[in-house]
Amino acid sequence: MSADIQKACRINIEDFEGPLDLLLFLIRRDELDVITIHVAEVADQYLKYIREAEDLNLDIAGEYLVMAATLTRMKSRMLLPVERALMEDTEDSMETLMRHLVLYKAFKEVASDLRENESIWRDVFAPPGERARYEEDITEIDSGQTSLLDLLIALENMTEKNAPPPLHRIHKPLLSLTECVSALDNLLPGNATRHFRDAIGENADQAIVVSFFVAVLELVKRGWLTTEQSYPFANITMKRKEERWEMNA
Amino acid sequence: MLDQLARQIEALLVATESPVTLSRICELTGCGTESAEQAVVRIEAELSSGGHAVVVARLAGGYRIVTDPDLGFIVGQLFEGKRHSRLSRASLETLAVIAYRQPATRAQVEAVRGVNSDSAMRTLLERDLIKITGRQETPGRPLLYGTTSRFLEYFGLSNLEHLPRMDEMENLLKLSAQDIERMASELSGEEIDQTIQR
Amino acid sequence: MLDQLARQIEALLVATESPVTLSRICELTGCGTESAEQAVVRIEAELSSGGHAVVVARLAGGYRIVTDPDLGFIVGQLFEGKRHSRLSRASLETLAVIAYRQPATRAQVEAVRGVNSDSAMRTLLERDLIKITGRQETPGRPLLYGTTSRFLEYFGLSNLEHLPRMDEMENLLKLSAQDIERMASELSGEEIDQTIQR
Repeated sequence: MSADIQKACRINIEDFEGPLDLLLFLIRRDELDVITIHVAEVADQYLKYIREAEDLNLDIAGEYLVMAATLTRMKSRMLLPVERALMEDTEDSMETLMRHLVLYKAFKEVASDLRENESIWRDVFAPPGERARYEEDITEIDSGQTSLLDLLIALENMTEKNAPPPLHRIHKPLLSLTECVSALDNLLPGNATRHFRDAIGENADQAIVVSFFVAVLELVKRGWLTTEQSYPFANITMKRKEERWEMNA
Repeated sequence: MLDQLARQIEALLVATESPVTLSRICELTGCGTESAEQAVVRIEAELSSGGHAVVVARLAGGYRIVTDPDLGFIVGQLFEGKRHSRLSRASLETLAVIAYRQPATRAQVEAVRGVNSDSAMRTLLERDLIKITGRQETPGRPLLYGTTSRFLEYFGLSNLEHLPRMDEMENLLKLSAQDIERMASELSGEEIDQTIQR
Repeated sequence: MLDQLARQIEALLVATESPVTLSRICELTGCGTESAEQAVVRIEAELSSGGHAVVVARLAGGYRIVTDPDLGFIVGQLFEGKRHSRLSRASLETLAVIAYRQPATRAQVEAVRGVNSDSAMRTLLERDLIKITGRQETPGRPLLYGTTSRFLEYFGLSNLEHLPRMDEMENLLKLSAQDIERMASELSGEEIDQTIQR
């Protein structure tokens, strides 16, 4: 491995925030000046680096490859004899790239200033405020306390799987009399006795309880079933009277 | 002039969200119970000799620094009239449906949200974030609701078209494509009408 | 020893939940702007001569009393686990572009940075450091983003003019405004084409 390759390998593509960041790094490393830099030089450096990264099977974001293509095109046009118009075009795009680099470099510097501010102000703590001590009960809302993002998140939450299903699905329909009677038919074999709540299940919801209760009343009316309740709200004991229940009869 | 230990404790008592116990103070500053107690006394003395607006309150087994109750007449005004609380989730959901569907009926809102939205809608009406815009010409002629200019102001929008579109929300909210599709169909008229007809 | 006006103002700066503007201080205490400013100076002097753990911070267009940064190592322990992580470099760069360019579109941010900035923008929205401010009246009507007052507080800035290197950046942005627009429209143009192809 040549010294150059070793140098290239030591830098990791993950450390860069994109092709501009990488370009700036290469320019600084080789002590070139952003303003007067020769595009062919940078292009070579950049392409070499990208090739190294590819050889290492690193995942290279598309932006890096677009930049590589741009640099290659600029370089080739400069080396080949081309028409004057094309030449000017290339000079223009080089100039634009350099301006872009200067701009990006400035923002990078600002970002690092902000990083400094962040590290100071992370160590600053404000008192929690004394609203709880003083707040009045009847109060109005103030602008800007809820952000648009809250609104969007609310929309998003409605689509989450844990969101309650629509109203019409929550209320299970009452079971039909026939359905309940046939279920009870199975639940009360022979002349066994059984508690109402046990028969339909402790966790049955209101709709189910009501449906079965109506069915029991119907069966009692027909004399096919007797019920006993020792005191109000106590469990109801059911006992089968008739062997065959023929609802349509 | 406060010494370093007293300064550290003062900082804790100012910044804390709930009273700090003596043992917590000792744990965080690495001092003993007695030194901590004495430091609190020094803080109190320094605050009072400087004529400061705060006092050390001994509450619920702990300490914290709060404004002197005799300044309540000034401090209370800070919190008068305005509530900085955010809208509840129910209100936000309701508002979101109305904003994107307007004009919308209560039934349409409830079809999307899947729950009764009476009280959320009342709150939004009271807070002037939604208004009645007319009646739908369908059986029962239900009331139609839309958002108000207060709504725009509240969310810092200059007009309704500035509400992010559904496709933009995908970028904003990391939603799966499936979620977006479902939401979009839920918010489009046909689906809601079908739900109601059922 | 603080006078009555300074005491009242100190109470406000301790009890508040967000920075209090000078005009609000005047409104609540009934004093003039100049007296209020002088009183704040007296508060600062008294706090410092007493060796107290707090300072007056000028943040987001107002004042509030906060703990001295040099005590962060002690106070931070109270909030362990609750503190946000530091912003990533991508987020900081994105935030810088939005702060100086605001209102800015996502395409403009990406044009300057040269990389996709979706997830950085999402983080910033989630952390309430940027917000949607409207739409740009250009084809596609992209959403516009700006910084929040939380942004100013987070970086300890009293207002947007106090952003680092303001003059330098303003000049630079003026010079490259055209470049940015061109690159941004290329970016959003590309995106649209891709979407259509799919």
